[in-house]
Amino acid sequence: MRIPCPYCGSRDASEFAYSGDATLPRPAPGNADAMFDYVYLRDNPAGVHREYWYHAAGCHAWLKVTRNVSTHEVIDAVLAHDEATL
Amino acid sequence: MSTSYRLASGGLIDRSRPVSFTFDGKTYGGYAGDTLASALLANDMMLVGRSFKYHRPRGIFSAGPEEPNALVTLRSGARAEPNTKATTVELFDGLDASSQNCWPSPHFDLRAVHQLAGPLLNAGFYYKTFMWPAAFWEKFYEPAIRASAGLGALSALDDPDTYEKAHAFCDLLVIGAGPAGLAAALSAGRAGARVILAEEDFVLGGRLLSDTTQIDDVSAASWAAVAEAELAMMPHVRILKRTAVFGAYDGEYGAIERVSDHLPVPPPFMPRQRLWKIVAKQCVLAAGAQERPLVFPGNDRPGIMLASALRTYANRFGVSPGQRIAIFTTSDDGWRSASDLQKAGAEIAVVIDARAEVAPDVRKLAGNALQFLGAHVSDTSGYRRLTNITITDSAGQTRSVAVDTLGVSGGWSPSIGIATHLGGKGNWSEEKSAFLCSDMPPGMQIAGAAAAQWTLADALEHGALAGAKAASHVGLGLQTQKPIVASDEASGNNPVWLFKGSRRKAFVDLQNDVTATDVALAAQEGFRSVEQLKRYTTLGMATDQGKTSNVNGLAILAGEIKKTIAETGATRARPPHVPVAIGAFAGLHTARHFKPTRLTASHAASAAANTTFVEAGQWMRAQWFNAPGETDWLQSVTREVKAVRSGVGICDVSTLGKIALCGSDVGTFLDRVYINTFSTLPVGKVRYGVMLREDGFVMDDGTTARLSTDHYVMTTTTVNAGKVMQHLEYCHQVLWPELDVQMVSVTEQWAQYAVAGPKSRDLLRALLGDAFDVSNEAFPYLACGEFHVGNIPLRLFRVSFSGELAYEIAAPAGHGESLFNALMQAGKAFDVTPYGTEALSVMRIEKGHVAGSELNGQTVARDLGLGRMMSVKKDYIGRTMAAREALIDPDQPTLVGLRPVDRSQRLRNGALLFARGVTPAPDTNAGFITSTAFSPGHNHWIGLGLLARGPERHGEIIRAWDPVRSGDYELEVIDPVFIDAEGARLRA
Amino acid sequence: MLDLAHISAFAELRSIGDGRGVIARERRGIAIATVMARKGQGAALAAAVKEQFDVNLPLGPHGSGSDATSFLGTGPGRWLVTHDAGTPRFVDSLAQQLDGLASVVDQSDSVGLLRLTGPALLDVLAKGVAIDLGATAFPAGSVAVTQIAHMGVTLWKVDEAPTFHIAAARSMAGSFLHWLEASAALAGLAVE
Amino acid sequence: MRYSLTSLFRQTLTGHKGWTPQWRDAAPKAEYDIVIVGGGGHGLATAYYLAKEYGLRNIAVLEKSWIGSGNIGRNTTIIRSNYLLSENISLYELSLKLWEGLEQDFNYNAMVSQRGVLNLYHSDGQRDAYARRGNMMRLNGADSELLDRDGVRKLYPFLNFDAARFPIQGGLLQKRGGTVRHDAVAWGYARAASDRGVDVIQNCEVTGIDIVDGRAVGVQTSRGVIRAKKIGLAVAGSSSRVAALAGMRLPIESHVLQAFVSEGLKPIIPGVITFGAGHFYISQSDKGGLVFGGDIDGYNSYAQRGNLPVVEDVCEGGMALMPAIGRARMLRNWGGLVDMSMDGSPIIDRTHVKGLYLNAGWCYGGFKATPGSGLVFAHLLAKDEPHPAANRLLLDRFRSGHIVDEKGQGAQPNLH
Ligand SMILES: Cc1cc2nc3c(=O)[nH]c(=O)nc-3n(C[C@H](O)[C@H](O)[C@H](O)COP(=O)(O)OP(=O)(O)OC[C@H]3O[C@@H](n4cnc5c(N)ncnc54)[C@H](O)[C@@H]3O)c2cc1C
Ligand SMILES: NC(=O)c1ccc[n+]([C@@H]2O[C@H](COP(=O)([O-])OP(=O)(O)OC[C@H]3O[C@@H](n4cnc5c(N)ncnc54)[C@H](O)[C@@H]3O)[C@@H](O)[C@H]2O)c1
Ligand SMILES: Cc1cc2nc3c(=O)[nH]c(=O)nc-3n(C[C@H](O)[C@H](O)[C@H](O)COP(=O)(O)O)c2cc1C
Ligand SMILES: [Zn+2]
Repeated sequence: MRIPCPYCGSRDASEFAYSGDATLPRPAPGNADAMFDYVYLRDNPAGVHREYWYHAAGCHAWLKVTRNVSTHEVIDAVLAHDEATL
Repeated sequence: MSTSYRLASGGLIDRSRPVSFTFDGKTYGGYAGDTLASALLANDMMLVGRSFKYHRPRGIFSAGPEEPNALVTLRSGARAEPNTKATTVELFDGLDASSQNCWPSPHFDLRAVHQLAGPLLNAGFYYKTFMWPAAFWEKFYEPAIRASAGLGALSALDDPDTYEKAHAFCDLLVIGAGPAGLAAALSAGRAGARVILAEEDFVLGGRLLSDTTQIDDVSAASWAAVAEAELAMMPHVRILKRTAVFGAYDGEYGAIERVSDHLPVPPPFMPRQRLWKIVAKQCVLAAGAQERPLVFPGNDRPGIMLASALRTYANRFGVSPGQRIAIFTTSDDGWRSASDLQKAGAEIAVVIDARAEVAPDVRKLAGNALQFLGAHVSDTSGYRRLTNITITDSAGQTRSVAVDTLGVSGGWSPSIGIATHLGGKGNWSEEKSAFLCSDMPPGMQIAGAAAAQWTLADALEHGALAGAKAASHVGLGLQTQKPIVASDEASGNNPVWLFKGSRRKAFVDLQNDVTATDVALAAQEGFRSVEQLKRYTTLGMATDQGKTSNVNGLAILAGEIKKTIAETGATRARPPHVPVAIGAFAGLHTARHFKPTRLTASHAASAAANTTFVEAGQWMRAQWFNAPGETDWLQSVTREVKAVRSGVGICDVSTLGKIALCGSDVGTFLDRVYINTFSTLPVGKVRYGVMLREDGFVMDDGTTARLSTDHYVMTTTTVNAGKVMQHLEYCHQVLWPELDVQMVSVTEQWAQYAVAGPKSRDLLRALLGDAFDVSNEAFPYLACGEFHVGNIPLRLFRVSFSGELAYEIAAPAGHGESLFNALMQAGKAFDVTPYGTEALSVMRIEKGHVAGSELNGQTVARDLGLGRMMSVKKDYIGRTMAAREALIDPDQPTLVGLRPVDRSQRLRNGALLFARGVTPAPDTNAGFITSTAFSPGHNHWIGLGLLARGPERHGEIIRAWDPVRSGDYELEVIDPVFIDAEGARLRA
Repeated sequence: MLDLAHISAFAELRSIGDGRGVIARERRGIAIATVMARKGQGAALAAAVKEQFDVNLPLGPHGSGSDATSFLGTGPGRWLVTHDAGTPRFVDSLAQQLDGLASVVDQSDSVGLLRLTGPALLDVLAKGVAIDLGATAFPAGSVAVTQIAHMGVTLWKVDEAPTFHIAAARSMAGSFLHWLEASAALAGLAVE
Repeated sequence: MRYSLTSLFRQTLTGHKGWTPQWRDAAPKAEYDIVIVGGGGHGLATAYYLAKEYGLRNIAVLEKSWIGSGNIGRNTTIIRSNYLLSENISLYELSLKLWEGLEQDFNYNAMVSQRGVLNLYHSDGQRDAYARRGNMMRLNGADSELLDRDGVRKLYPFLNFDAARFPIQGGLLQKRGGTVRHDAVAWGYARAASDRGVDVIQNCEVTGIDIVDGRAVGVQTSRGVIRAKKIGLAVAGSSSRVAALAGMRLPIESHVLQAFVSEGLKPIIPGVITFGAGHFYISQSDKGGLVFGGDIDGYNSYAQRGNLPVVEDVCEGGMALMPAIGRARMLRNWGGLVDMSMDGSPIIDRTHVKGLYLNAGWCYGGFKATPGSGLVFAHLLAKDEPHPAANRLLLDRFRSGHIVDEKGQGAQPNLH
């Protein structure tokens, strides 16, 4: 699987570390219910999935990758940093 | 060197280069350009092995990678290579092969008695029996079954050869260099595309090498040679011979190049095989087609083989596999084989065609051979080689014909396996009577026989088109090309496979001995999905993956369950398309080179001092230093600990993760990732910190120093360095991008040594002189500083893991060895002792510091006695989840110190803890011992443990239970700090 | 006074095999720093680099340099700066020059540096690097932070000879050389 | 028909004409007392034990494809109970005991073969962790032995002892561990359940769960609506998708785990070996194939196939541990959808919907649990309360923090 790192270009997925669902915002401190959802519950859809990949062996950027988890087609990748500052 | 089966002339072998080889210990001759199979056939060696289950004699069946029968063990000793298909082995001088799965020989095999039990050993018989008595399965039945498992044997010796991996990038990958593949490569190559042409054979040409057709008025084989020459001239085209593409994966193809398999042993520095990982924008699958055999009683005798293979042996290798040959076909293609064989000088006795009508000009191809239309072969005889076939003619009359060879031709199956690897399916085409693929991997086209474009002209035309289309996809213009001219006729497929006749077994899968009756029985027993059929009968699961048997098997199933083939479908193809040596996937990463080795700057100096090293992640660390006369590790470690506690010792701690954190918001950032506060840390100071995962459990600990207002250095544990870096980057980039924080790992930059013990200050003073004031006043406990010696920057930290007065001094790693030596030199006056990780560990246990065995990912800060560090004034990662019921439960095991009631008792990590007098049971288990050490100061073993309500139990006597090491003893629970509880030594 | 000699990372580099398929040389005495833009200072940093070094700070994975100093893009807002003129305390002065605009961290000893060239170089690098290093996809000046045989490396193409500079972690120098020797021996690894 | 050597002989004499389908190919009825969704090992075993142990009859197993098509038909067949935490050992040990009598119980030879499972250790830290684990196993009634290097060498002399990057120091051996012919488990349970009246319905995909007033009353399927008093979900890798039909989000991600088989070879590896310094484990099937595997690919996937980097990683582990397999050829490589839970341990519980029960989160290790999981799930369905051997594998543990995290990796499924 090749991930188009917005900084480095097309790279093998083995250069990245994966950490799953990227659609969940971190809840405000102290909200135990919301934090429980955030830490433990996942939609885990069988189709298009937004997910975090960390370019550990490359530029060290955290990416938000849009990928179809049923076909492994990588649709898009952006820097999480850019999205976070929007 | 002429043998009876080698034709007098013809073929693409090099008759000027005779080659000698041995098979089962006997020496034979062949020619350069032969395969092992063609050379064996030339030497009248048809029978080369035995089948898996019944140990029936089996002969060479094909001329390619679809071979089910002719599996041999190539080479011997550590280089022995079991289950090698003789049909794909390129003959070389000195080749040494032997038969397998038979004893004493393929001609006389004792296990052939299995055949007598044949009727009993049908599909799935073992699921129905061998159940009583229960203990007999492992003692008796299974060992017997396992004894007959497998075909060839591994040597059990380490593979002496090397493998390597390589990456390649191209516009177009062409899989297969038959006419379709060559035409595709030519048109894309001429358009300027970067092309890789991969061909598993050692000669390019595919079926062109086996056929006598003409292209552009030259022989097909010559055309292939000319095409190869043109491609070889193009700098942007790479031809990979002996390279099979074995799989399509997401974004890349896998291919295996047999770099030196055709040589007796790999020359120096040459790998045996190379694993290619090919990233291709476009792909043309031109893998050709495989001829289908026919299923009829007695169809497995040596001498019965694919008709097209007979043609290959005659045309390409100048070998006629038999003296008197019959052809049994269901399409025109069988007649072509007959014609070519006759032309090559072989005797065709009879051609049998299942079709009632065959065009006259096709029938002419058989010359003066007997011809039967609407007929089939209904029985055969001959044990070690075919002697007779029985023909049932259109009127139902039978007659026997004496032949030693029967070519069977059931039409062709396109080789679409690779096109389905990413989940595409084969769809049955009624028109082509074959499975075609529609849902290919992105960028893939299929051309030639793999797309059921049967004629040579079609293969060339569609191959060229596919190549041009691929080029245009990557933006390269189509140039008009002279069409390649060939004229031949399609032979088409006909949907017939199974013929009735005698009661003899009719084999579908020759290697796994699956018969037509087995298929029927499976259907009868309810295994109605092809996948269930496969698993119940093992059809298609052998080393050939059913390349010649799958279509026939599922067609027979479809017939049994009264469904169409389209409804029944095919089993899923999986990589590797051809079996690939496991060593090739490992490349260089075997044995010692499995993972990189990281060495610290003091490694060489330490090694010179007779040091035992230990793996710490990828690092090698000094575990202890063996002094002369020491015979036991505990002796060395005890000496090191005593030396530190009474004088001074040096330990390389460079492997700890070090992260530089810069920017104006680092303090805020650290407050959010650590449970304690860092924004208040003054410049020039160090603080111990603990960070949690978001789920509230402890992730890592370490000290962080503030070198200047905007510059901190964090240390992490050795094993968690990467994980912490990733976590911090996540926190910054994803959670708090608004903070002015920059971070980078500096683990590699700094060599760092702990200088510990009451004389450590004296040593540093001697070393540094005026360069830095190390007095307690100027540089108190938890101070840090940077200074230069000459132009070399050095760092000093007053931190202690041992509990003694201690420092850590760091220099750029290139100066690390000199610094280590300088420390040792300066320390001579103080009797300095280098110490390793064991002594380090003993001292941290004595001091009650937690480490890896307590920071095991299952503990919270409170469990480690660090609960009070959890700030209540701020939010930090993990805080909310750390408040969950179970994480604040006082019954959770908590850190304690432990000492044996019987002081001579050795403690061991992993022993379980129980209250005194209770019976060990899951619900009475109160914890376990996490760390143990022999404390030289106390002169007995001590330990740390996690114990339920531990802190309340100081003074209690508890039970340690360690059945895996036969341990059962009493411990006293005490405070985890065994030395200097007030910390006076630290601050001295 | 304390005398701390320096040992280079690739002191063990040696020739293997026949031929000069790959020609290698260790680059010694190079000052190296990681330069990371401070929050919101990207443009100002670029301007400062332009002014003080006459270098267009690359925004992507490319290198650009003047005289002895090169800026190699290794990540968003992050550069590896190399300096081979032997200026004492180069990294300290760089930090001062960019004060307030970038955080500068000394990495001079964190990696070993090799200069590699030779007719077989691309084929040899292909045995480790999963990136298209051909002239179109990776023209001279391109930089990649990637891995070879499970080891992190930074490499950049100096010219189309081709010549590459490659930086590998100091602690893994031995393992890196094992990879290089194993991969280049057939074509011949010659050390200059 | 009862299977025995006698019945086999008798059939042989009559040309095997009398064998009947091993399980009835049932068509769905309008209503069942209990509907089990998922015809994998767990679903079929659950139905069998419901019928056998809890006397229920009106049961259907709904399978969207053919039975055995899921992970039961694609796992590396290892059974063991060598876990660290009592919550897990109790269930897996119950399961191991059931394996030991399974074939006689359900009259099918599933080739349960206790040839031993050996987990190697390569460092003192690992040894200590295995000592603790071995002790925990003994505490929970399982067998375990801690071997040193020589003990391992005696069992497996051809391992790489002398030129290793991470030398073998010893191993934790569970002699009662071993392998089972995986497909036969599905067929055996299907046959035995079918014989007890369970409808095994293939090609019947559940596409909706009907809930009325907070109670599940039936399922929508590709073969129509089926009413049910109770519904048990045992769909492994599809757990999140099916639970979503009832409006649930689970602490689960679906990942791909690959497995490999070599060409058939003469026996060389008697038991099961797990490398402790890389991702590699191996055994040899009765047919002679080396069956091996490693880590999950590490990204969410429903594709039932993985990629080359993990293939390489696994083979590198193999070549580090036993360079003697270098010349054995990989024959086939496939993947399965594993339901990775947030703490790496399974979930067997009621749900917020009355009458809807969940059996999920088996990660890469649920094959060995098949009989145990079937029994405890049957218990839960029949009695509406957890079986004592699985009473701490409940859904609310994530909220309360009583998580069952063997590896201490936290809420990161791909690290378990
Ligand atoms: C490669 C691999 C190796 C493994 N190795 C081991 C091992 O060595 N030891 C071990 O203990 N475990 C192993 N496992 C794990 C083990 O196989 C699984 O945990 C276990 O099989 C899961 O339970 P199951 O058998 O019920 O699952 P499955 O067989 O997957 O059953 C679930 C069934 O539900 C069906 N289904 C899904 N959705 C629907 C729907 N909507 N309607 C109807 N039906 C539906 C599916 O088609 C499937 O048949 C391995 C797994 C894999 C993939
Ligand atoms: N008349 C008929 O009915 C009929 C039927 C089938 C084939 N043919 C003849 O076969 C030829 C078809 O041409 P074609 O080019 O499609 O097929 P081909 O069989 O000539 O060539 C395919 C080539 O692909 C190679 N190959 C297969 N799988 C590979 C892999 N995974 N990796 C690398 N190489 C691989 C094979 O070794 C072979 O050289 C024509 O000559 C045609 O006349 C005719
Ligand atoms: C324990 C085990 C042994 C296997 N042995 C073989 C084998 O000898 N030959 C074979 O072709 N496949 C073998 N397979 C793989 C199956 O063919 C198949 O790939 C696997 O069950 C997954 O199914 P799928 O590939 O159809 O998705 C084996 C699978 C398992 C689980
Ligand atoms: Zn990147």
